[in-house]
Amino acid sequence: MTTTERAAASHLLPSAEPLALIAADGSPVPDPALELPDGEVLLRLYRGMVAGRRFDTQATALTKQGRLAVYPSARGQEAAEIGGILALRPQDWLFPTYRDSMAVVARGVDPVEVLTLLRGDWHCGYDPYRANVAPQCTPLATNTLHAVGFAHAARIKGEDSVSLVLLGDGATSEGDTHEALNFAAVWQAPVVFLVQNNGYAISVPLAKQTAAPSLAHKGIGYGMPSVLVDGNDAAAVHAVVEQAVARAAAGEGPTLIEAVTYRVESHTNADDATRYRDRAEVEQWLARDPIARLKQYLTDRGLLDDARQQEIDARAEAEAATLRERMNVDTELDPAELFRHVYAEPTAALRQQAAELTAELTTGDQA
Amino acid sequence: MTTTERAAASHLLPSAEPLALIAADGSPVPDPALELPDGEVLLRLYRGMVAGRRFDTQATALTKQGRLAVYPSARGQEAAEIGGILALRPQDWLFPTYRDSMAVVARGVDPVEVLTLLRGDWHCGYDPYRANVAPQCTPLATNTLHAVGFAHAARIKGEDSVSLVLLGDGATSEGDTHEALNFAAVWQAPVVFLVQNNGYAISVPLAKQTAAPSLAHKGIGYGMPSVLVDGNDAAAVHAVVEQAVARAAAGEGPTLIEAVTYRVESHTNADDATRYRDRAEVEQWLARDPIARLKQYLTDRGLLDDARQQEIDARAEAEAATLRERMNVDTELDPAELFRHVYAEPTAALRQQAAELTAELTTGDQA
Amino acid sequence: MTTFAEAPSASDTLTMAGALNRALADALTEDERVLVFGEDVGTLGGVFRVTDGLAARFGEARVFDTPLAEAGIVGTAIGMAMNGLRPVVEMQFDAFAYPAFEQITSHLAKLRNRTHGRVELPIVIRIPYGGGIGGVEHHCDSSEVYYTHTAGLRVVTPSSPSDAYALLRQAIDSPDPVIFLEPKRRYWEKETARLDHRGSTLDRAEVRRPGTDLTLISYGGALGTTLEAAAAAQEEGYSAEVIDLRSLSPFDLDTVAASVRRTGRAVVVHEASRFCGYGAEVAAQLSETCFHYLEAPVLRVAGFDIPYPAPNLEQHHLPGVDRILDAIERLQWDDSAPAGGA
Amino acid sequence: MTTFAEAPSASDTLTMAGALNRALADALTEDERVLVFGEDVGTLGGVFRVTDGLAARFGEARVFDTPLAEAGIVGTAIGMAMNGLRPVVEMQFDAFAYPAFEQITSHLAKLRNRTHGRVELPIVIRIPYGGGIGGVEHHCDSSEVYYTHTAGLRVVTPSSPSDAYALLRQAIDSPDPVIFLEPKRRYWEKETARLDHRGSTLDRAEVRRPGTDLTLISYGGALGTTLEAAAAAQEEGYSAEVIDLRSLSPFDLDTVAASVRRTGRAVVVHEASRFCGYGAEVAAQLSETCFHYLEAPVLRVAGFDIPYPAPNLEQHHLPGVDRILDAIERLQWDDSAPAGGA
Ligand SMILES: Cc1ncc(C[n+]2csc(CCOP(=O)(O)OP(=O)(O)O)c2C)c(N)n1
Ligand SMILES: Cc1ncc(C[n+]2csc(CCOP(=O)(O)OP(=O)(O)O)c2C)c(N)n1
Ligand SMILES: [Mg+2]
Ligand SMILES: [Mg+2]
Repeated sequence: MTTTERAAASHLLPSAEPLALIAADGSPVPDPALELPDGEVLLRLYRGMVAGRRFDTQATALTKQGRLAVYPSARGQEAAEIGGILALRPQDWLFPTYRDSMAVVARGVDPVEVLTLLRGDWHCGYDPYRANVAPQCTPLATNTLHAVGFAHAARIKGEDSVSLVLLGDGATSEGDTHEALNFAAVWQAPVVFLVQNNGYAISVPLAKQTAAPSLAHKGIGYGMPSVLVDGNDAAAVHAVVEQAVARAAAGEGPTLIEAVTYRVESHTNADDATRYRDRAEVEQWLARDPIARLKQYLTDRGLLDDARQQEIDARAEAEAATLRERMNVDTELDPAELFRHVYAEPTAALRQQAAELTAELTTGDQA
Repeated sequence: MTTTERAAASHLLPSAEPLALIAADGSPVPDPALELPDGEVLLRLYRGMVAGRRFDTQATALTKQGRLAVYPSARGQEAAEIGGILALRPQDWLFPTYRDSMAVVARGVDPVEVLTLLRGDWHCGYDPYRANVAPQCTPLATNTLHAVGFAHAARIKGEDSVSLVLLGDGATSEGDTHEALNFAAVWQAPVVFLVQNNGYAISVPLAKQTAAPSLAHKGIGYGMPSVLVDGNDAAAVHAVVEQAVARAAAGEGPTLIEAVTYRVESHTNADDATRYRDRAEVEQWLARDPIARLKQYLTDRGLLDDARQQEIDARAEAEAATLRERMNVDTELDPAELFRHVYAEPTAALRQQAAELTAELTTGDQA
Repeated sequence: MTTFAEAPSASDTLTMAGALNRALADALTEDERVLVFGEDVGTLGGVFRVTDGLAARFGEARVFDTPLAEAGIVGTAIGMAMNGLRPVVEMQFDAFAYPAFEQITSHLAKLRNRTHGRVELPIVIRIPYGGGIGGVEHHCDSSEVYYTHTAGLRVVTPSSPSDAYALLRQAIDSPDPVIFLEPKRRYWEKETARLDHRGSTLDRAEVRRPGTDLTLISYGGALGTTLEAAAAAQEEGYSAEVIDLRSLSPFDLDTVAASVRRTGRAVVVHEASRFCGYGAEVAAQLSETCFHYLEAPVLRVAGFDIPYPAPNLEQHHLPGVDRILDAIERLQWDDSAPAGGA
Repeated sequence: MTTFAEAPSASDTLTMAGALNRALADALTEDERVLVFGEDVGTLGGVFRVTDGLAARFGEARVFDTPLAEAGIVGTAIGMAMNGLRPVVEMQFDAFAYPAFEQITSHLAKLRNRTHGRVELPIVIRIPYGGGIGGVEHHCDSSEVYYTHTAGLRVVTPSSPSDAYALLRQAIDSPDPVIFLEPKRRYWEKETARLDHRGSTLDRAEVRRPGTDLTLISYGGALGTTLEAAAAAQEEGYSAEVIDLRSLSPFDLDTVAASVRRTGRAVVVHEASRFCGYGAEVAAQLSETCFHYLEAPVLRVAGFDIPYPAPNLEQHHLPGVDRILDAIERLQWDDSAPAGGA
């Protein structure tokens, strides 16, 4: 086999090192094929990440106060969470996982509605059609197929809409991810796969998850271009996702993106990460903080000053305060809801069961 | 990204064109990395393919005589079917599909036992532990995982045994294939995946199955070396599988091999391939016949003369005649068997159901 | 997007496969949102020819082959339905729907409920099911209970060409996801079929033969056998009412209980294994709601509790006329002899 | 390969999670063929800590984390068992076993039968199941019927630490594949547990409380609630016998029917949805085999026919003591008042 032959398909391969536009120390990294987002976008990214982290901290605090049953933090992943979302156009769709509450909020969904699931009041608390966000998905990798189907339908209907699906490094091992990548490539569906490789699937490190040079190397096996990007560089994530969305919208098919990042907290508040990883590893990644990095860059260029920073912090703080307050209000749940949405019309059996429950609750009240 | 960086992982990529050692016209093709099997092996391959095809023709004839319920022919795939099997050592294991009866027979299993399934007498008719052959597998791709588990167990037990699993181009789309490739690579299990890409999954052509440059390009996404081989060149298939088995046995992990071949017949005798493909396409592939190719090579080199050919044909013919005769003998089935192997010991309910059936059959006899 | 074409109301001599094909064609004609896809359903027209000619007639964008992956088929159908389409997908055989089990139970069945009714999934999953055609292993499962036990799914199964047409049209029109089980051993039986779905409903059982002494309850592939058994029972003096459930979920208790209260005796007949089979639910509900009307326990005639057997043994597994007649004999007639009693 | 270590027979104050951990440790000690693997079962020790410490004690070759793929876990376990090992694998939660459904139904359940008994698959699939722990969606399914309806599988579920130990040891020793359902809401209840599995059997129900007026039949997570209900019923004058099924497949009809023939009344209690739930089979078998002994229909107290609800609504779904007492009241006592009757 000649080098030329091998090269034939190698445009589908990712770079060996993750693409970055801003280095960990805040200095710019020129890239021939990738344009640095303009100052306004960078500021939106920064604002989004600060608000995202504040939301995340607040949610974690709410678990301690018993106001949330459980919360999977995305701290440290803000560049991937926000960078991807802000690259979407209004008509595009997001297919998030349980970890991506921050992204869903950034997409414009009411945070209280977002937290309905983790608060335990219902499953999906928001209307997916309002901000074009599918329900947050717990069964791993299953959302990748929904995204592909949704995107393919958009194409059939002649609508200009791209689907962005989020998944974790662990989820790439599931059969559904494989089927989704394959369907997407065969159909040339307008879908973008954004893998947040945060190093762990609960306690299982990447090395036990795959032996591949990178997760992005999976793309070529589907005939899909793939990109390896520094997942702590919001500018790079944004640029890469924007390019992929543009490709998809232009009918050029799907893209697989791996964003290399790190889950700074435990898997959820119920998990204890010290059981399976060293503090030293966490420290290393804290030094690569996505917010500090972009802050440095913006400050160096005079795009961010103290006043602006204060305004950004204050707004994030105010949002968090509102969230806290609203989450402290007890919701009233109607048990009859249990039976209302199983089918378009409740069946006879469900009507009877609903009546039984009502009777039970009425008797209970009297007792 | 530099070319050097890209090259870092590219040793895992297959060649752009399928490897071949003997061209379609029977002339040798030198390959720097692959050794042509010696004359004795080539003759064994030839003999095996002739016998395999004769078996295949006989099985198809048996469907017409109502002696087999159904038969999926492997005609045209003899180089892949036989080339792979003859590269195995006695202690290795084979994990075949419904299409690979020919390979199972070549591995030494009694052909009548092999055809038990397709004759409708029972499911797997042979003892898997006698010739180290797992039951032929119908649910697509599920056998890939069994092969990986089996191979990993061999390693845990410290046994020198490699598993070879056969699957089709269609089966590569199933989630199980993905999970198997991934588990194998992470565990560095001694397993070889041999994909027989025969162009179709029933009626669905490869182009609707994948957009990849080749199926072998999937390997790199698991960190697994992969090989693209001419599936109509028994010498090349043998050499490639032998190399992969040696690698696996040496603890160097799994290999993904794609053998490009063609399903000359319909999917099974119940299918009608004229509904979805042109005769012209079939003709093209008939001209690349794997048996004619090796015959030409052997004859040109004086390794095969008329006498030897007659002996080979006569033996294949005799085997087919024996098979025909034995398949014409009606088997006697014991309905009580239905209940015997569901659990190690039949449950009380099964004992009762067996008794009911016996009573029914006894009454029926008296009526 | 819906096109309001003329409603078809032909009558024709048709097989069930033919009736299903007509139902798909009519649905594709009347509603642009309807799509048909799966393995080999395009150019080939399906391994049972149920989608024969549809790709040519409606184009590759609406009737097409997918890569070979069942979770992929159901999972992408869910995405398409979220985006306003109405996919009708095929699982090639019963046991080959199992790779899609997670998508079916965790998403298809639950998404409406999870979203408080905001996301609707009007998807039909067609599954040729059951035995009796000499199929080899994994091609003959009666998998209905896996679906009927899953809240949020509708599960229906026709027993005749006319009903196949009506049920499939209604399934496609339904706002709920429907598991559409096609009894493959009835695919080729002919009937002068009325192709009309307006008069019928998706979730009612139907009395296929009136009777007074006992009620036989069945569905799908076993219904024909049950009707034969009823005819044979008549010869022996038992007047058997035969009910075709059609809808397995929801279960039409009203129709069935009304009959059993009249007859006082009931036998449920199905191919699926008995243990935790569908008949258990029917028996449990009838025992509970008709307790004081029952002259004998509700009996079940079902497949044995074994993996589906190889072709040459399947006749022993499938409930046949004799086994149904035996069950009828066991309905404790001694105390209250029927009309022409035993 | 088996090492014959001393059999453990300690008694200790233990949780069910602790008892299961001990069972795994003892099995790993006694039989070198035993392996434990799954998602997060290695270093972390499982999300419920059932495998805590095992990787450190027995080494990464025998207790290890896999890539995140359930079909992969079960499928490779099948291959390992074919090669003479005895895998004990974990599905992290009930609904996350669904991706493995094809491997379970089409291979795990059938391979012995398919090969005429030549291939044995002594595999245990541990599945933490059911609700009551405030888990969010997909973490609370009671999926037992999907397995009990599948011939070839054994399905068991313990209700106490002692029984968890005994059942798991027996499951690991069994030559058949066993679906081992762990009622996660009972994981942390303590008991002075006897760790011994010699006296017990894998497939027998046990009477947990003797009684004379009626029989309550339950298993797994609902058993504790059922015992509470029996105690409360006693106050109201009903003497309820409580049977813990332990083995759901096979079903120990003998033990249950013997009780019901004595008491004449029965209620089945489980968390799973009622429709085609396990209780249907129990009710159907009791109605058939105890017809002339029954003073009232066999009643079912079960989860509603809905997807498992969100945490803050689950108390309405789960059968509680009151709902069981209500069912007892409905057992038609008027004609034959019980001892201290209603
Ligand atoms: C099908 C399935 N199996 C198992 C789980 C349990 N589970 C929840 S999160 C998780 C780890 C996921 O890791 P990854 O995909 O890397 O995402 P991350 O949590 O790191 O964002 C597991 C095993 C699940 N939700 N779904
Ligand atoms: C899980 C599953 N889905 C569907 C089928 C039905 N089926 C049998 S063979 C086949 C095509 C397989 O194509 P390929 O893998 O290329 O193998 P080939 O038949 O060409 O050898 C299909 C769809 C099956 N056996 N298993
Ligand atoms: Mg992760
Ligand atoms: Mg093929």
